[in-house]
Amino acid sequence: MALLTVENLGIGYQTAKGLLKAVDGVNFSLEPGRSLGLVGESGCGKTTIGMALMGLLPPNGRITEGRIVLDGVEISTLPEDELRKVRWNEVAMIFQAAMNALNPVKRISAQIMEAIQTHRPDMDDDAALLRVEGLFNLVGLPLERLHDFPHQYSGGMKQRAIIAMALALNPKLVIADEPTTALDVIVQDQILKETKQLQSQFNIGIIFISHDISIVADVCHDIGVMYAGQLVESGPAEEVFFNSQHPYTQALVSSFPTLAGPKTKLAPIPGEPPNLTGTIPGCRFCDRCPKDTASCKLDHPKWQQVGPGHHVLCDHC
Amino acid sequence: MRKRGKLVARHYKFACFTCKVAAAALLAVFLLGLAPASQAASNGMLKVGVLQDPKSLNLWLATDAWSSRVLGMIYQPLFVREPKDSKLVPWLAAGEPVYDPGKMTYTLKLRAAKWSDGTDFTAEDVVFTGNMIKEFRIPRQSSKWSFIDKIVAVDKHTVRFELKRPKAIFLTRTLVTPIVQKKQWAKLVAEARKSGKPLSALLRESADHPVGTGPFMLEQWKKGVFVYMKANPYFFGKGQTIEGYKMGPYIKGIIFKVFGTADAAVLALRKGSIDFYWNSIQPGYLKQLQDDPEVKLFVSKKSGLYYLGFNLRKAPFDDMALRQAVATIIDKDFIVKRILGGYGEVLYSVIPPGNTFYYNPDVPKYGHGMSNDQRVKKAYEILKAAGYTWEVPPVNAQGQVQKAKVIRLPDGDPMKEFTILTPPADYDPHRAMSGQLIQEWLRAIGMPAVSRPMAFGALIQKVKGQHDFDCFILGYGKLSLDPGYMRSFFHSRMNKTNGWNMSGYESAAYDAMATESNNAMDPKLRREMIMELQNMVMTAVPYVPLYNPTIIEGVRVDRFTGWVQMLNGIGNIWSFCDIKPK
Amino acid sequence: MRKYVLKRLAQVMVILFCILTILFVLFRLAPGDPVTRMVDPEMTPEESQHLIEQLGLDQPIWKQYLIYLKNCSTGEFGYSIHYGEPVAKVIWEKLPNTILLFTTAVLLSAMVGISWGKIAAWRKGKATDLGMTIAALVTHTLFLPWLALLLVWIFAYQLDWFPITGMVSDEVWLDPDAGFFTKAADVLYHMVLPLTTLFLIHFGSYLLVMRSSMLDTLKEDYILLARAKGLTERDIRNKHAAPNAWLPVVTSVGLSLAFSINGGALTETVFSWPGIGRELVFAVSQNDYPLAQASFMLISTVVLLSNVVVDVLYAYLDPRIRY
Amino acid sequence: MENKTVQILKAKRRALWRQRFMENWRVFMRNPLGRIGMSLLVMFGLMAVCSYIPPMIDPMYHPMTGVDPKVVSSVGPSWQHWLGTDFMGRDIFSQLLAGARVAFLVGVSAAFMSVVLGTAVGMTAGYMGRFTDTALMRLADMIMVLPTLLVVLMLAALFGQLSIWMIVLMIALFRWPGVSRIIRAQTLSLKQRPFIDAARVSGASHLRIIFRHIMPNVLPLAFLYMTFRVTSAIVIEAGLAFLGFGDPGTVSWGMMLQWVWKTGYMFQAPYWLLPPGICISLITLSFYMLGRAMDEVLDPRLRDETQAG
Repeated sequence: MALLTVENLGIGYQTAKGLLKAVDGVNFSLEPGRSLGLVGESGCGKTTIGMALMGLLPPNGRITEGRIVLDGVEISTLPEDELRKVRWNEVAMIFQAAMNALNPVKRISAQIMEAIQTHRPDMDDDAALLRVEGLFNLVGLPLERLHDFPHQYSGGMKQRAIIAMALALNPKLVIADEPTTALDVIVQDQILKETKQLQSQFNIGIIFISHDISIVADVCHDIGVMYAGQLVESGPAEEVFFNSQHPYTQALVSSFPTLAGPKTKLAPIPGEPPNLTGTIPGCRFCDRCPKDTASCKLDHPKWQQVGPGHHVLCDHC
Repeated sequence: MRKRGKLVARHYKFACFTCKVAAAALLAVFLLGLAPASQAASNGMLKVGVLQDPKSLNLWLATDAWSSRVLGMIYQPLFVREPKDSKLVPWLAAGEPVYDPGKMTYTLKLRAAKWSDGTDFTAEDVVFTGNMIKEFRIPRQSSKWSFIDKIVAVDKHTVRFELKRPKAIFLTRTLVTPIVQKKQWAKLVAEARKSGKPLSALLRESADHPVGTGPFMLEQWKKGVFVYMKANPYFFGKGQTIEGYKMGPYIKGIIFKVFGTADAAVLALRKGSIDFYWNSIQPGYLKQLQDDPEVKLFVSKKSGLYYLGFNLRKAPFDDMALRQAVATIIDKDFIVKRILGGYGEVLYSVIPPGNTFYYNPDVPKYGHGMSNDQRVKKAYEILKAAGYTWEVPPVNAQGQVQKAKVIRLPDGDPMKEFTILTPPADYDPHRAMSGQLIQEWLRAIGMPAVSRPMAFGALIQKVKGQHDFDCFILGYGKLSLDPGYMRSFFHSRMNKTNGWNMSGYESAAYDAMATESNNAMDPKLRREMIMELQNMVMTAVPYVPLYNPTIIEGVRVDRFTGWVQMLNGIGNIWSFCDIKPK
Repeated sequence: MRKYVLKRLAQVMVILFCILTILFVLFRLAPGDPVTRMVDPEMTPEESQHLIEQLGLDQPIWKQYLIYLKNCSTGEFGYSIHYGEPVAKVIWEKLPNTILLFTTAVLLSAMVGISWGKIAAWRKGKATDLGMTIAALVTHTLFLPWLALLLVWIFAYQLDWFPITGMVSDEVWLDPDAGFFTKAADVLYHMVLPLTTLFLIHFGSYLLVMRSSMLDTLKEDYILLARAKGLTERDIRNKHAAPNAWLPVVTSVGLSLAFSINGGALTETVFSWPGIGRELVFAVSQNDYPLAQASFMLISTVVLLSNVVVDVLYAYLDPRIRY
Repeated sequence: MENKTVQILKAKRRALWRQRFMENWRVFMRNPLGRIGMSLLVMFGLMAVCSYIPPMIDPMYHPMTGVDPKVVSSVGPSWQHWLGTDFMGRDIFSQLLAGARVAFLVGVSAAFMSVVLGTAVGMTAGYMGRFTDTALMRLADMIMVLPTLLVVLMLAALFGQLSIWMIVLMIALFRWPGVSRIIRAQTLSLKQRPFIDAARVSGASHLRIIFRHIMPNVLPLAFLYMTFRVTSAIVIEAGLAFLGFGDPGTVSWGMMLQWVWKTGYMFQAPYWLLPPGICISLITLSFYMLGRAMDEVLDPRLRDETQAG
C-alpha cells in the first residue's frame, strides 16, 4: 500500500481578484521509504502541495477538489484536532528558509523538545533531552551546542537542527521544502548526502521540493515536474532527468549547470507562467513552448506514457 | 480555523475573567477604604479644608497664607484686632501700653499666660523675640523693630520698650508681632549664630514642634494630608471674657485637611467631610452652595488693594493728564461685575473703604457712574485739553464715539506701544483678565496698549528692581489696617531700586506730610493727614485703584455654631476660640 | 553585559551634566536677574540684600557654576524658596508617591495592552480586533486632563464612588487602630481614578504596537514551523509569537516614557496626587526655581535610567543581543 | 527643438507624478481611517475658518474680550449662545471656533518646524556620517528622552509667560529627534544605492546630492511624520494651557479647560467642560488616523496586507 496518495488535488487561494488555482488536478503517490522530488519554478504550486500535505494552508487557501490519503487516512478532510496529531508525528517538514524557521528567542534544545513533548505528553524533560541528544548525534551536531540559540549556529548547523527536529518523532513522511537553497555548495552537498542516508536508514518517505532539478535528480527516486499548478512530467529520476520529454522539463534541465553531465550551454526559459486566476483552456505552457501548435491553445493536453513509469502531460511527445 | 476561533474565545474569556477579578478587587478596596472613613466620625473636632500644606512651621520663614493659618493658632501677639471695628485690643498684653513722651518709652503689662509646654510666659520671652528680630534682621519683621533702641524686662510681667524716635507703627505693627518662647528658640539662635550665615541658618531651622501660647497646639502633621491640632490646656484665654467674647476653645481640636484643588474642597464641604473651607470661594461654586441647606455662606469685606500703576519716570506716563484719562477710561464696575463675579467693591482711593477710620470718601473719583461713551468722551476731553491729537479721534465731530486711531503726544510724536504687566493667569486670573480688558479700553481711545502677563518674580524684578516697565497691575490681598504704607508707597525716598515707590511719584509736599503722619502719635491728627495724602495721590494718580474683592467663605451649619465675622472673613482667632459644637 | 551597563550609565551622567549646564546657562540668560528667582519678592530692600549675601548669590559667575555643579553632584539643590527646606528633602518625600502611581499605571496598561494586542492581532479583521483597535485609538488620543476631569465629574462628583483628590484620607491616618492593610487599602482607594486615567491613556498605545508587531511576527517561518510541529494555537500564540512580538513593544515603552511622564504630571496635578510632577508644576507657578530645577533633574534622571533599564531588559529578552 | 523635448519630458514627468498622486490618493481614501480622519479635519478646518465670523456679527462674540451685557456668569446653551457662556459672559461657541484656529496654527507650524529641523539634521547626520553623525545623534538621544511638556514648563519658570509663538518654537525645538532618526536611517540606506554613487562620480556637489537626490526620497516620510508631530504639538500646547502656562492672549481649547477647572464651574457646566475636551481629543484622533492611513500609502507592504485581509 502506498504511504501517500494524492488524487486529483486542486487548491485555490481566495484573493481580491478572484479564486487563484495554485494547484490543479495533481495526482501522485509515494511508497514507504521512497522519495519524490517536486520541481518547478517559484509559484508553480509545489510549496502549496507541501503545505496541503501538512494541512497548513494559509487562511485564504483551501482544497477545492481531490483528496490526500496518508497511510490510509484521508487528511484533506480531517478536523483540526486530528490533523494536529498527524502533524510531525507522521508528517514532518524541513522548511524552505531554514534560517528563519527557528524561533530566535528559544534555545534549539527547547524547540526540538517541544516538538517531542507535544506529541508524547508522557515523556518527561530528561527523556526528551536524551532523545534530542540522540538526534544531534544522528545529524552530526556537537552536543555542547545543544542549548545554544539559533543565531549562534551557522547556516549548515541550523539546517541540521531542522533535520534533527524533523526526525524527532520518527515520521513516516518528511516534506523537505528547498532544504538547502540558502547554503553554500559544499554544505549543501554534505547535507543532501546525509539526508539520503538517513532516509534509507529509517525508511522514511520524502517529498523533496526544489527548483533545482539536478539536485532532485541526485537525491530522489522519482521526480515530478510541475508547471503552473499542474504536474507536467513524472517518472523515475534518471528517466526524467536524462530523457526528459516535456519541453518545460527540457528547458528546466538545460537551465541548470550539472556537475556530472555533459557541458552544454545554459538556456534560460523565455516568458512567464500564465495567470492562474480564471480558467485556462489549453496547455499552460504553450505561450513559452517551442513546439507550440494551434491545437495546444484550445485543448487540454493528455497524459502520455513515454517510458516505464514515465508520464508526460503533452500532446506532442 | 473554526478551532482557532474557539481557542481565542477561550483566551478572551480568560481576559474577561481577569478583568472581573480586578474589578472585584477594586470594589473590595473601595469598601475597605470606606469602612474606616465612616467609623472615625470625629467628635468635637473641627475639620477645616485648606488648599495647601503650611510651607513651613518655622514662624520666620512661613509667610504664606497657609502656614499662618496653622501658626496663627499657636503663636500669639501682644495685641490683636477685635471683630467689630477692627480696633487693636490687648491679647497677650494685660492692658494698653503706657507712653512716657519724655523718655520715649512704652511700658506694657503682660497677662499671666502659659506656654503650651506648661511653662510661664514672661517679659523675658518678649525681650528675646524683639532682640532676635533685630539681631538677625528677620525679613518682614525687622523694619517694625529697628526703631526700638532697647527692650527691657522690668519684672516678670512688665516689659519696657525704649524707642529711638516716635513711630506710629509701634502700636499698630510692632505690637502685633507674634511672640516666641525663649526656651525653645534660644537653642536655635545659638546654633544659627555659629554658622557663617546666621539669618539663612535661622530660617532653615525646621522648628517642627512649635510651642506657643495660642488656643491650639500642633499634634501631628502628615504632609499633604492633614495638620492635626489639639486644644491647648494652658491657653490663657480659656474661660475669660475678652471684648465680650467668652473664650473657649470649646472644641477638642482642629484638623486642617489639605485638598490641593478648590473643587475637591468645595465638594468635601458639601459632603460634610469638612466643616469650614478656609479660603475664598470662586463665584463658580456659589450656586450649588447656595442651594445647599446644610451650608452657610459668609460674605466678608477684605482689606485689599488691587491697582494699575504707571511708571512716572518716563513719557508719556509722566503726564498727569494722561494718567487721569486712563483712570477715567477704566470701567471698574465692569471688572468687579464680570471678573470678580460681583464679589468685590470698586476702589477709588488707595485706602479701601473697609478701613473706615482712615478711608477718605471724597477723593476724585474718575469715571464714577459713567457709561462707556461718557467715559470715552471725558477721557477725550482731558487728553485734548492737555494737547493730545489723533489721526482719528475717539469722538467725531457729531459728538459720537468712534474707534480712534493713532494718538499723538503733545509734542506731535505718535504714542509708542506700551505694555501693561500683570501676574500670570494661574497666579491670579483676575489681574490677568483685568489687564486684557484695560488693554482693549485703552485701544478704544487710540492708545497702543499691550497687556502682558509675566511670571510673578520676573514682574516684581522689572517693576521694583529695575524700574523697567510702562504700567503694571499688582495688589495686596491683606493690606495692613495701619496706613503706614502711604509713606512707603509714594515717598520719594522709597523711589529707588527695590524700593516700595514703584511708580516713582515724587512730591516734596507729600514727602513731608507722609513722614509727619508716620511719626504722629495722635490718631486724630494722623487721620487728617492720611486723608489729605489720599487726596494728593488720587489727584496725581500714580496708581489707579481698581478693586477690592470680598471674601466668600462657606461653613456647614450641622455641627458647629458661633462663627465670628470680621474684616478678612470668619477665619480668625475669635471664631476658633468661640465656636461651639451643636 | 556589565561593561555595556556601565557605558550606558556613563552616557546618562554625561547627558545629565549637559542638562545641568544648559539649565545653568538658561538661568543666567533669562530676563530679570537670578537673585529675584532665589529670593522672596515681597521683602524690603535691606532684607533682601541681606539674604542675597547670605545665600552667596553675589559671587562671580564661574564660581557660582562650580558651586552649582558641586551642589548638584551631591544631590544638594539648595533650599526651596517656598518651603524653606532643602529641596532634596521636599523631593524625596514625593518620589515614592510618583513611582507608586506611575509604575503601577505603566505596568498595568502594558500588561493589558499587550495581552489585548495579542488577541487583536490573532483575530485580525474580526469584530474583536476592530472593537479593540478602535477603543485603543480613541482612548489613546483622548486629552488626558480632560479625561481626568471627566472621571472626577462622573465617578467622584455624580456617583460619589471615589475621592476627588489626594492620596490618603485623614480619618484613616488619625485612626490609631488602622493597621498597615487599612492604610494600604486607603491609598489604593485614592489611586483608582488617577490610575484609571493613566491606564486608559496608555494601554491603547501598547495595544496598537503589540498588535502590529504581532502581525509581523505571525508572518515569520517559525510560526509556520510551530504549527507544523502540531502545537496548539494557544501555544503558538503564547510561546512562539508573543515572546518575539514583545521586543518592539519593550522598545516603544522606553521611547514613550518621556511622553508618559508628561501625562503623569498632568494627572498628578488634576488629582492633587503628591508626586514630583505636581511638585514641578507647583514650583513653576510659585516661582520656586530651585525646587523646579531639582524636580526636573530628578524626572530626567528617572527617565534616563528607565531607558537604560529598558535596554538591558531588551537584551535580556532577545538572546540575539549580547553586549 | 531640444527645448520641446525637454518640455515633453517635463509634461510626461508631471503626468506620471499626477498619476502616482492619484493612485496614492485612491489608496488613501480607500482606507476607512483615512476617510474618517480627513472628514474630521475638514470639519475642524471649517471651524477655524468660521472663527472669523462671530466677532464680525457682534463684538459680543469676540472670544477673548466680547461679553454678553445681559449675562454676568456662566449660563447654559441658549439661542444667543449655542454652547452657553463662560464665567464672565463670553460665548463658548465662539471660543471653541477660535480654539480650532489656534490648534491648527500651533499644530501645523510646530510640526512643520520640527519636521524641517529633524529632516535637516537627519539628512546631515546620515549623509556626513562619522563624527557629525555621532554628535548629532547623541544630541537627538538626549533631547528625545526629555518630557517636552515639562521642559517647556521649566522654560516658563525661567522666562516667565511664554507667547504662543515661543511655545510653538519650543515644541519644535524639542520634538525633532524622532523625525531625524527615521530620516537618518532612510538617508543611510539611500546612500548605499547606486544612483547616489553615480551622481557623486559624475561630479555632483554634496548639496546637490542632498537636495536633488536624497531629499525627494525622504520627503514623503518626513511628511508622514509631520502628521504625528501635529498631534503631539497640539496636545503639548493644550496641556501647557491647561496647567496655566499658555499664552493668556490666546483662546485655545486647553485654556478653556483651564478656565472651567479653575473658576469652579466644572461640576455644573458640562456645556462648558465637554466641548473643548472633545475637540482636542477628536483633532488628535483625526491627525492620528490620517497618519496611519498615510503610513499605508507610503508603505506598500502594509497596503498589500490590507488588500488580502
